[in-house]
Amino acid sequence: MFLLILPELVFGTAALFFFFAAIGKLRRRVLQRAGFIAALAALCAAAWAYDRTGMLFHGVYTLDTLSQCFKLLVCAGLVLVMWCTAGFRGTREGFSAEYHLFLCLGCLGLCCMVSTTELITLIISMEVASYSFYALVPLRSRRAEREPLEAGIKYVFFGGAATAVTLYGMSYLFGLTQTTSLQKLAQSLPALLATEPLAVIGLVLFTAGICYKLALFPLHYWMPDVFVGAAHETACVLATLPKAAAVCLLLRFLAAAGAEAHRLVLVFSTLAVLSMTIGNLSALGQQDIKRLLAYSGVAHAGYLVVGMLALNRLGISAVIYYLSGYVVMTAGCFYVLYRLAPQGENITVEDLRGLYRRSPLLAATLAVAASGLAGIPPTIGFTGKFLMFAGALQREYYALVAIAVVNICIAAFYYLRLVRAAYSSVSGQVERVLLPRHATVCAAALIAAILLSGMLPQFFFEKILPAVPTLLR
Amino acid sequence: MNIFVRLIERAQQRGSLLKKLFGVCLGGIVCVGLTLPPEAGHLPGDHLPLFWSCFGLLGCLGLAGVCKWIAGMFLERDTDYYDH
Amino acid sequence: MTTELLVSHPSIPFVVGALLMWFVRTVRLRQAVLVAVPLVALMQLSHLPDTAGTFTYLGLALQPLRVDSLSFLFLHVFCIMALIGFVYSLHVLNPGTHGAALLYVAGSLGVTLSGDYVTLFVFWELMAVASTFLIWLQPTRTARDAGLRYFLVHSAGGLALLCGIILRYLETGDLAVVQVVPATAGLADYLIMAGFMLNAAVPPLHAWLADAYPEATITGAVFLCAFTTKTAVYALCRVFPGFDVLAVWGACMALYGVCYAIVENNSRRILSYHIISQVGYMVCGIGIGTDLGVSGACAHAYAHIIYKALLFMGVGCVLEMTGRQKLTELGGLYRSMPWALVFTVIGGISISGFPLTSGFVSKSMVTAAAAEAHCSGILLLLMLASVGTFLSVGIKLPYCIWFREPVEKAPLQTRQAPWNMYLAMAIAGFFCFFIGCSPDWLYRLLPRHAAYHPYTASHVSETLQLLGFTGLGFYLLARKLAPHDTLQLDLDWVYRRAAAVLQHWCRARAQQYDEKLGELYATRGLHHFMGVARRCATYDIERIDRFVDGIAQQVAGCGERIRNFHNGKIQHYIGAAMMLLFLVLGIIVYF
Amino acid sequence: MTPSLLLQGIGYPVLSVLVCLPLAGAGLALFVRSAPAVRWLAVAVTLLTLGASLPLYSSFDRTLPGFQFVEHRAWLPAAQFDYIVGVDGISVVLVLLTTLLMPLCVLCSWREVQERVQEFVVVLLLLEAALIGVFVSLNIVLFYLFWEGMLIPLYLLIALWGGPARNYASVKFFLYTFAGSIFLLFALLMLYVAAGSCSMPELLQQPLSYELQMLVFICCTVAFAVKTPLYPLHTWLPAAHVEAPTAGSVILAGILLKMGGYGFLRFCLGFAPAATREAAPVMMVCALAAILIGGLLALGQQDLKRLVAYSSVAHMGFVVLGIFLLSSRGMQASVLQMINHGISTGALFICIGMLYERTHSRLLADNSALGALMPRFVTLLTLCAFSSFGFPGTNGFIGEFLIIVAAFEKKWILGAGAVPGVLIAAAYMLRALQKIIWADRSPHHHPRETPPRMFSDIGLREVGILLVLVFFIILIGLQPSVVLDLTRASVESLANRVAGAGR
Repeated sequence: MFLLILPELVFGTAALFFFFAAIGKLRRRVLQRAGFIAALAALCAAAWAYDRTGMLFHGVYTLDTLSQCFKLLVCAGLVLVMWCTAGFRGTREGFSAEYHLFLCLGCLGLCCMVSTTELITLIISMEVASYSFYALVPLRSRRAEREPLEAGIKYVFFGGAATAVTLYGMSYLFGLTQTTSLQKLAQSLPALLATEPLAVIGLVLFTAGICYKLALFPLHYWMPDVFVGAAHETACVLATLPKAAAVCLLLRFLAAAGAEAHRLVLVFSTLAVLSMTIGNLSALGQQDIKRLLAYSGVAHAGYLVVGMLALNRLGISAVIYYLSGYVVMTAGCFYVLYRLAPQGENITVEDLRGLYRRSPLLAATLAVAASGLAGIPPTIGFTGKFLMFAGALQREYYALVAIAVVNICIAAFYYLRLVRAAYSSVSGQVERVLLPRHATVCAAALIAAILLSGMLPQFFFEKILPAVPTLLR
Repeated sequence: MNIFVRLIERAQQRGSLLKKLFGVCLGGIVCVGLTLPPEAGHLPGDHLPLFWSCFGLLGCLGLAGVCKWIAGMFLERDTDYYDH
Repeated sequence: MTTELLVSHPSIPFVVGALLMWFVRTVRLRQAVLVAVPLVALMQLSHLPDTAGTFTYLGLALQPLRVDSLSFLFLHVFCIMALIGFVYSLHVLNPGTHGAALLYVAGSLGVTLSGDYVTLFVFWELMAVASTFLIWLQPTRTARDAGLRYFLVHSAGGLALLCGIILRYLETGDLAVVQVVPATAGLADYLIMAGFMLNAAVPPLHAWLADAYPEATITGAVFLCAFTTKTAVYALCRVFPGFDVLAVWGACMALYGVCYAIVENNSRRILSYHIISQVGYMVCGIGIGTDLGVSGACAHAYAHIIYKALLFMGVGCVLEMTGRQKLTELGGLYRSMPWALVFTVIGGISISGFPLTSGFVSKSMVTAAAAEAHCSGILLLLMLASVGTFLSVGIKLPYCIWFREPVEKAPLQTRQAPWNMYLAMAIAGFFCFFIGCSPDWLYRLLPRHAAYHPYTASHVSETLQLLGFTGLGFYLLARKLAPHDTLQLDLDWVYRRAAAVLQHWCRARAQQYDEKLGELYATRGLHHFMGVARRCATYDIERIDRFVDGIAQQVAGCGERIRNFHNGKIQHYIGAAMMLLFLVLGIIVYF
Repeated sequence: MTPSLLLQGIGYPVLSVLVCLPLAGAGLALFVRSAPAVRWLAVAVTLLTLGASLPLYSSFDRTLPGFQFVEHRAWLPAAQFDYIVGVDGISVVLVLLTTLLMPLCVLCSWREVQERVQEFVVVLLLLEAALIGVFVSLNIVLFYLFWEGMLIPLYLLIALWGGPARNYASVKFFLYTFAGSIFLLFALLMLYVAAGSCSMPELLQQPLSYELQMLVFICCTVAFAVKTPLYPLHTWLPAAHVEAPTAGSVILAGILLKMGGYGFLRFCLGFAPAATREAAPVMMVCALAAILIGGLLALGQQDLKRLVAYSSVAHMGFVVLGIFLLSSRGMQASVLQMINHGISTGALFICIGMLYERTHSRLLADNSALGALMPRFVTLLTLCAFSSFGFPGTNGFIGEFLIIVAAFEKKWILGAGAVPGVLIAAAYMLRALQKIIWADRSPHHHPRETPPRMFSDIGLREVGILLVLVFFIILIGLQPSVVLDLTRASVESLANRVAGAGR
């Protein structure tokens, strides 16, 4: 019975372990091994619990295929991130236990987020996740600079503001429907949205917290600064895992609202367009790659929303598919950054020059990941975008798709910049980047994953499709 | 020394004789032309005797004159005309 | 059928010979091939089938070999001419010249034999290209330019021909080369005629000839003067006999050429202008279209090929030895090269139609035809032309080159030309007299039977009067006729200027325009992505980095404002986020 | 499975094999370190692909208009994607052209590419796979997948092994084609959503509304016009050509441009026939502009590669003209002309590459007076140049002749407009030729006086490469039915489809 929430339990125990480990003095390597094992265990648990569904805590905690699917995604993402940034050289010496503690707590929060269907619980789990991630940001090895701390502060304040707005929106919803359970909301919302503008406002404001995690315009401001401030490892986590959970929640709410809520759709498509355009435009000029990736994350939030608005079988499954792809591709980029920066310093585009001579493998990984994000076949980036937009077109959102397509074209430029920098020749002798074996394997796995999942999507869709009907009632 | 060369040199030394010889030939041609009955004509006046002699002479002078004149008036340019 | 074609088509040995030229490395062997090829062709002529059947190719019925008396006459003279020409050029070492010449002859034979327009066109173009190389092989800049002009003019003519052929095919669905009745001639036929007339150098399409031939290689000119124009004459003779326009035109061009020849200074250009004039006689004969006229044209073509070649060979000898071809730079050569003088004079008297020479028996046929057809105007023009011919080639040319003391004293070599040149000239000279003395031998070859006897007393005396008193005229104004070293404008002025302008235009204008277009795309296109920034940034083309940065700055409007928000001030962030959120909400919910 | 799909086997799934062989080769090349070994590997793989593609020619049924050698596997049933590959008369010749040119590309860069041979080979083989894939894929998404998949390798080919200004050229190339492809992507999405299927045969059977057709046509046309390149979207081509290495130029001119023409035939004529008929005049005007202006630009050039590049603009103008005459004869001639252009322009670029290896310059001025030094080279170059400007007896003549005939049939003014193009072509080719073969000299001087230059005539390998192409130049010139028979049935059915379409 409680085995349904096995992943949560695993994370919880892992968190406890690291709590006590933080009191005692364990060596860094050991802690990292433990962390990785915990993540693997969680992954296995999620895989095991994949096709087990049920309800817990009086319907507060729904374990349907969707939540299990996203849990699997989160756990897999965590494993991938830990693998890519194995060694955590960028994090502060001596705080490994705390780092892993907060990591596990954050993931626990995320897992709860994706499976709660009750607003208050939802907010609580969101806060759990947020606070543990707040704590991760300042833990960067370069104590001399004040960026990490500043970034942490910004993250906290901005998150706080978002939460406040969320609560404000929730009060609207509660006022209108006298319920905090999502199922009940789903019955009354469509009618309300059609008649009652306040309902739209309430719902949108409530989703502010989610948009904040998703880094959707206009709640994306935190992202670049926090990324620049945080260590590569942390930034990688922040770029991937919360987004996944946020997508799940947004899907739930949009589904509850129904596709006929035109005002709501209009609001979200406006936000999507703005965040695509502004994200891409501001990414164009960036030199710092983490900043660039942050903005591209904003743009991708826009793409994902386009897919979600489709709210049909193709659209939703494509969103989940693309999301998993996004996690892999972003992890790939951060992997390259992490490997390039032994002291965890920030990398600019200029630093990439001649990368193919310093390490062909890293260059190839960057090229594949970047062209994946740019949506060039045969990567998952292309297939996912294609299916999402096809889904949106099935709802006849022509303008939306057209704008998105143009945005892809713009985005291609700055991704291409990365590839060209990596492959542009430099004169003179360069020192090669030495990769440990597990890192080499990791790179190969990333490349294979990005290409194969793009070329053979059927495997994933078989896994994903069962999750869709839970939304389309 | 080639036979023609010798011939030509000889002739050049006796320019006057050459002229006389030429005159004689012309005279012979004229006589023959006078004796022969003129053919039925195609050009106005070519039934007259010695028509073709006059035609030759005048035609030659006229042609040469006219061509030289036209060339001098309109056509002549420097040899490097097309190069710039 | 195919084998029969391959065996009996006279072009084949020439093509084979051309291939051999590329591979055979020893000079002697090459010379042997050169002599053997025309002989083989002559042997093929002796037993030539009337046709080698029709072949279907791309759904078109082709008849690559079709022989009748008309084409046989031309084949005959072409082969003899080829023999003479190759003997004349035996001493040349560059195999390229020989290869081009062989292909050139092959082309003209192919045209003469082709029974359909497609084959004709293919060989026609082959001629054009091969002859171009005959000009280019003269290693001078002027030759290169002249060759290019020559080729362009000819491809223009070829295109006119092609259009004509296509139109004709679309109209009649028939490709056979057959006579056209003037009454039924349409646009297609006149296009084809234009194509032929360009190769026949009929004014105003004649300038290429006087432009290019003087620049060709010495031996090349000998071939050129023989084949291109006469092939065109054959084609006209085959398709357009009896078109009155041709008669008038021909007579005019006969005089036109002569007039230029009289004032010209460059010896080979004088001869070129005489080609125009002589071809005028033939075109005129074709245009008159009576049996006498047409066979006169053919006979004149036959005779003219040989004596014009003889003249070019003589002048070529001089050019070979002295490297000069301007009358003003030459003179007094009779001491060093008397034999060249003799043969040139033979050519000169034959072209001016002295009795007992080939010119006499052929040219008078055309004049007689004109007389018989009661075209007094045409007759007058032709007579004047023959006066001018004798004046310029018969007397002036030999006089200026061999007798008159040179204007500027320049040392002239006294080396003798190689024996093969003299041999070739001797053969040609022999033919001039042989035809002149036994005209029936030539008349028997003629396509149409025309009872004509040149040697009547009155005709002989008329001719003698004409020529004699022309001589007198020259004697009278020998001084006035002295050549000047100048250049005579001709209609090539038009396209030479046009070409120069076009070249300049392409270099300057089109290039600039294209660059502009390129920049326009590189900048404007991307600005449209952004939808902002009118300022056209040229620097952003150089490199993608600056390029993309440039864009991002051009995007400025929003871009900058976004940056300003990212000034690191958290309160601004939150303020902006909330404001924008409510803004969007407000706008959409309440409007 | 629609009846127009014809699964007749020749023992093995030939098309998939054709796509996979180069991929496998690329994978293998990643593990080969030494340069000579990797070169030989490339030769082996490309030749193997060529061999595998021969059955296409021998056992292609020339009487059937539909698709043949079709393979149909489930790929993504969830979204009705299937993996469908197959060829009809139009694509089969292009596939054969690709497999023919590729080994030559490897051979002609034998000495030219010395650094990073391994990457070079990998990129080349990836390109081959993508190119074949574009021509054989019958699923529009698969098509787009290969279409875009080619972009990055070719971009790298120019950017890494290119000339001095390669950055500019490669980026220009990438931006142009990517912008074009985005339009294509949109068109494909529309098609997919409208028809609910990605397989071309099914799309061919579902009639689309006129408005949708127009939309699709416009989007497709932008994409393909960039690729072809059709005036006035051509400016990326000269830059890319000049900077690309020889192999890159050969692939660009020989095969890549054909994708544009192929796209026009497949998508515009196939899926939007009514719209095509509406818009044909515009396209024909653009084509004429390309023919004339491209020719003029070529006439003005000093750089050999630029010259040939602009000449390709003109030639592809002929192709587009032929396609949008919408007559069976015109289209067939266009397909033939695509093949011709692939062969002869490829040959010309290879020749220029050989010159460049010796004189290290592509300027006409630096490459003059080679007739005496390199007779073999000059002979072959002359042949290729003649076929390029359509000299009778070579392949170029047949193609241009048929297109002009078709143009005259359609409207005499079109034919009259196209004819000067041929003249200009002759002009610039001969101008270049005679500059290369002979030098400028003052009158009546003898050739010895040029300073001697120290390089050899082309060797066995190079002669071999050129002879292969020359063989096809002559073969097609004398016996065009080799190609025309293959294309006839398909082209005629396409022509009927367009003729039958109305608003």
